[in-house]
Amino acid sequence: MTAIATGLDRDALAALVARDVPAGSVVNLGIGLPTKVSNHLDPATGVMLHTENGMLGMGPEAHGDEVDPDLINAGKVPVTELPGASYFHHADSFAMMRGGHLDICVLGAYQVSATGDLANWHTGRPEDIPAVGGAMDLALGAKQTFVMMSLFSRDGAAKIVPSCTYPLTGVACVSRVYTDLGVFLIDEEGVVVRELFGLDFAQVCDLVEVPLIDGTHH
Amino acid sequence: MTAIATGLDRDALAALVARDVPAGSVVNLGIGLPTKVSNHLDPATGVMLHTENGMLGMGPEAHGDEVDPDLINAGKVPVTELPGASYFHHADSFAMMRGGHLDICVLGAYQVSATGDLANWHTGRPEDIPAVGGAMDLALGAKQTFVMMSLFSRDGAAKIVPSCTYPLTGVACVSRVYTDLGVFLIDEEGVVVRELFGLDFAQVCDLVEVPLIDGTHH
Amino acid sequence: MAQVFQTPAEAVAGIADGATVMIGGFGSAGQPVELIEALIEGGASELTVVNNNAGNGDRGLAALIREGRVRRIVCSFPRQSDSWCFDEKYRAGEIELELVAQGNLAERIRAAGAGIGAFFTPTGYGTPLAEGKEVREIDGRHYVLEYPIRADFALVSADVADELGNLVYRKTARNFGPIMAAAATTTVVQVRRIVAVGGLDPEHIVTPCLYVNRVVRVEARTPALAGERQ
Amino acid sequence: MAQVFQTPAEAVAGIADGATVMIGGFGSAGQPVELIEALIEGGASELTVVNNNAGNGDRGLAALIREGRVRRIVCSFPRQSDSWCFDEKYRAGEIELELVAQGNLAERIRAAGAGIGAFFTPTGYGTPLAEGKEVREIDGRHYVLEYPIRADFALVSADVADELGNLVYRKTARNFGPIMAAAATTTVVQVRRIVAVGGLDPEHIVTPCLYVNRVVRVEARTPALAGERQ
Repeated sequence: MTAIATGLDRDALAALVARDVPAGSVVNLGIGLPTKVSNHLDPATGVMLHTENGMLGMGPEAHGDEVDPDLINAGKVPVTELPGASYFHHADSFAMMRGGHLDICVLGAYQVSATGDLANWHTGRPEDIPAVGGAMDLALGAKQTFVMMSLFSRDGAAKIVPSCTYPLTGVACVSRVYTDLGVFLIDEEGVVVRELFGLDFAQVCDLVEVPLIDGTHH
Repeated sequence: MTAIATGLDRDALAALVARDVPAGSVVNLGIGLPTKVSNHLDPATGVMLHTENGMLGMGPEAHGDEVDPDLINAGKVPVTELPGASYFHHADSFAMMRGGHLDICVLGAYQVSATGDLANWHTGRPEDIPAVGGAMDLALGAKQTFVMMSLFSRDGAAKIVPSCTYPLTGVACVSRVYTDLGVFLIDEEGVVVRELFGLDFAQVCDLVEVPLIDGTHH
Repeated sequence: MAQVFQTPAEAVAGIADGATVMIGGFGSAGQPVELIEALIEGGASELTVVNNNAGNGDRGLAALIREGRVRRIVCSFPRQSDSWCFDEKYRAGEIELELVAQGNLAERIRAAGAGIGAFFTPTGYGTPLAEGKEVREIDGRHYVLEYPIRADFALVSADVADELGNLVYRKTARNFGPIMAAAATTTVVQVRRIVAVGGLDPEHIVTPCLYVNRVVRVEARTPALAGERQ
Repeated sequence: MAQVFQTPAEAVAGIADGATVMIGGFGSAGQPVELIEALIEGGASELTVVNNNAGNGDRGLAALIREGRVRRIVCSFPRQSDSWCFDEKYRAGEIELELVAQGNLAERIRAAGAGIGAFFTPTGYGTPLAEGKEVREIDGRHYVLEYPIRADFALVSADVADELGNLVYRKTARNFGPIMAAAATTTVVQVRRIVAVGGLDPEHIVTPCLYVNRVVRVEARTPALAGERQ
């Protein structure tokens, strides 16, 4: 299914997420795919980016003379500082997450369950070295956790699943899943399909093992 | 016994405590009598004063034009700032106490028990309004807790007791008691009399209900 | 991020009867007197107030208590030489007191802002303030389990804000401001000065703007207030 | 209060085999490379190291691991594109890993410095990292009980110290420095500049000097280090 030509590419997906971030929100973008969302945020909306390593008001990636070894993001890439930024230590930075002070975080995922469980930090394979970083804190700390991922893995398995088979990052923490083929909202009623790209509701119900609610006509 | 003419007066007692504060110590002086210790600390020894309301490096009381409503001590008296001072919020200030980062605190007391229990915050009388402030945190947080008090209450009862009858501030937290009539060290062996003012060891043993060890000849 | 208001009355709008309100300050230092006065004018009653003290003299928190708006106060040090407004209500049985050791008060407020569900503190162990609470020995030391204190509103006084709500404080007036700002659903801050975004050094900001909802500038404190301090 | 030393070697003297050493930094930002190099030269082994990562490239913590001095590492994010020194030791079974979610790592270090015996955190609940740990539901939310992480030594990099040991940091190099400084018996800090007492604004000090035991000035980082960052 990942080969469907009309699915969104990574930049279009990032633009879609960026459009759904309300003006003035405080947002943390996880490393990898979610980082791309920043390219599509309109500075005029006043969205502020938080980075786990102790900064609110992070600007774009630094280049050339801007590069400062003391100013990096969670992915350890040199970044810049915007007016209104502030710095704080790690305990304060994670208190912001855990205390529910971030409006949105956007994370990548291996799997998301029908009840919003997230698996994104460890394959569970014995030969892989586990590394969790701030993923567990972000997943459950932000007011809303958005996931960005392809709907299907390379071997064709749906990544929205009845129950995660990968080791969990957090329980019942994901509220939205943005994929190349559709956007899924997870709430108390279940998994609602908000919109689809390149396939219809009946097709997605066939491909995903989770009961879906059709929200595409709202 | 409090009428013994040769007992130390309050200033002499404060000077005695000040002499026992090692150079470079971080010290918190409780409100009331302990505040007087600061008058006897030699600035050359580099002792730094901590005040619970968010400051390290507190200077003497402010007078005249120095008075700044934003700069007060724990007793809400205007004070001054010494070079090398720093400010911090209340959670950080009490983390310094609880985490064992103060070398010495000096507190007043109603009673101290033979095992170092402290009672200094509440008479327990129903008509009195209780107020604890930072006393419980200070008593158990500092590396050493010194008490300054008269050895006898106004009604003649010894204030070093087998077991406190007043409500406790902290358990087994006092290591030294400085009184007008003598200095008492509380350690695992018991209560050692370090020195006496105006009465001898036999006399103090008669007057205090706690077994005492004679340390006056060391 | 904060919205800037023109008057204290607008800044405290929406505080309902029965609300829990944290009020910054240690004695008068850092006490948001003008916000409290606006709260009194606003008429809210049956409040639970969290503050280190229970009012000094006749202004600010003392006046809120005198007016009978406070049903319950959570504090460490109510009894002071100038706490006559509280003393009268307390002796008349018209105000409920939850006495909390000052460090536990600060840490419980911090825990609320930091998403900690409960914590074991050594402070208060073996004292009347730990009665009925869960205790545990950990590595040979005795601890009491304490829970977070949250609020609907925090009223805080800071020195300077930028237009986003980033805050810096001044000297010992900082006290409870930073932790209360993080522990309330809505944080209202009075400042002496508001500067443009970028006007505060990012290294020096004490309260980042994500903790601040409303900011209002008030005139510098009147000398009268300092005079009232004991 | 701190003593000022002339060389990193003197500053790290006394770190014994088997010691627990916290090392500041997030990746290379704030990593006290010169102190770690002095630790390597000092010869201590069988160390337990607490750091967010497990070394980057070939310098600093990576070199300490490569030299076989680290028996056990407590960190949140060991696996990185440039963590080859750690990866090799780990796959060879020559280093023990305690993996801790980053916020729990920070809060456990903070708890050690703040005298908290244990705390209930929501982070990690229901995941493999909470296996075997005490859990509790409080007000409808699930928590895991976590304990403090203490150390014999903390090695920290700051920007400027005064002669008492008061510290300020620079940008995101602040990260773990302030909380590690408070959690160790002996805190050793390398700085780019030392100023006289009174040379730092009391409002801007991030780590008060009572947390700092030893300070040493090192030359500003070499550009090579920045070049090694991935």
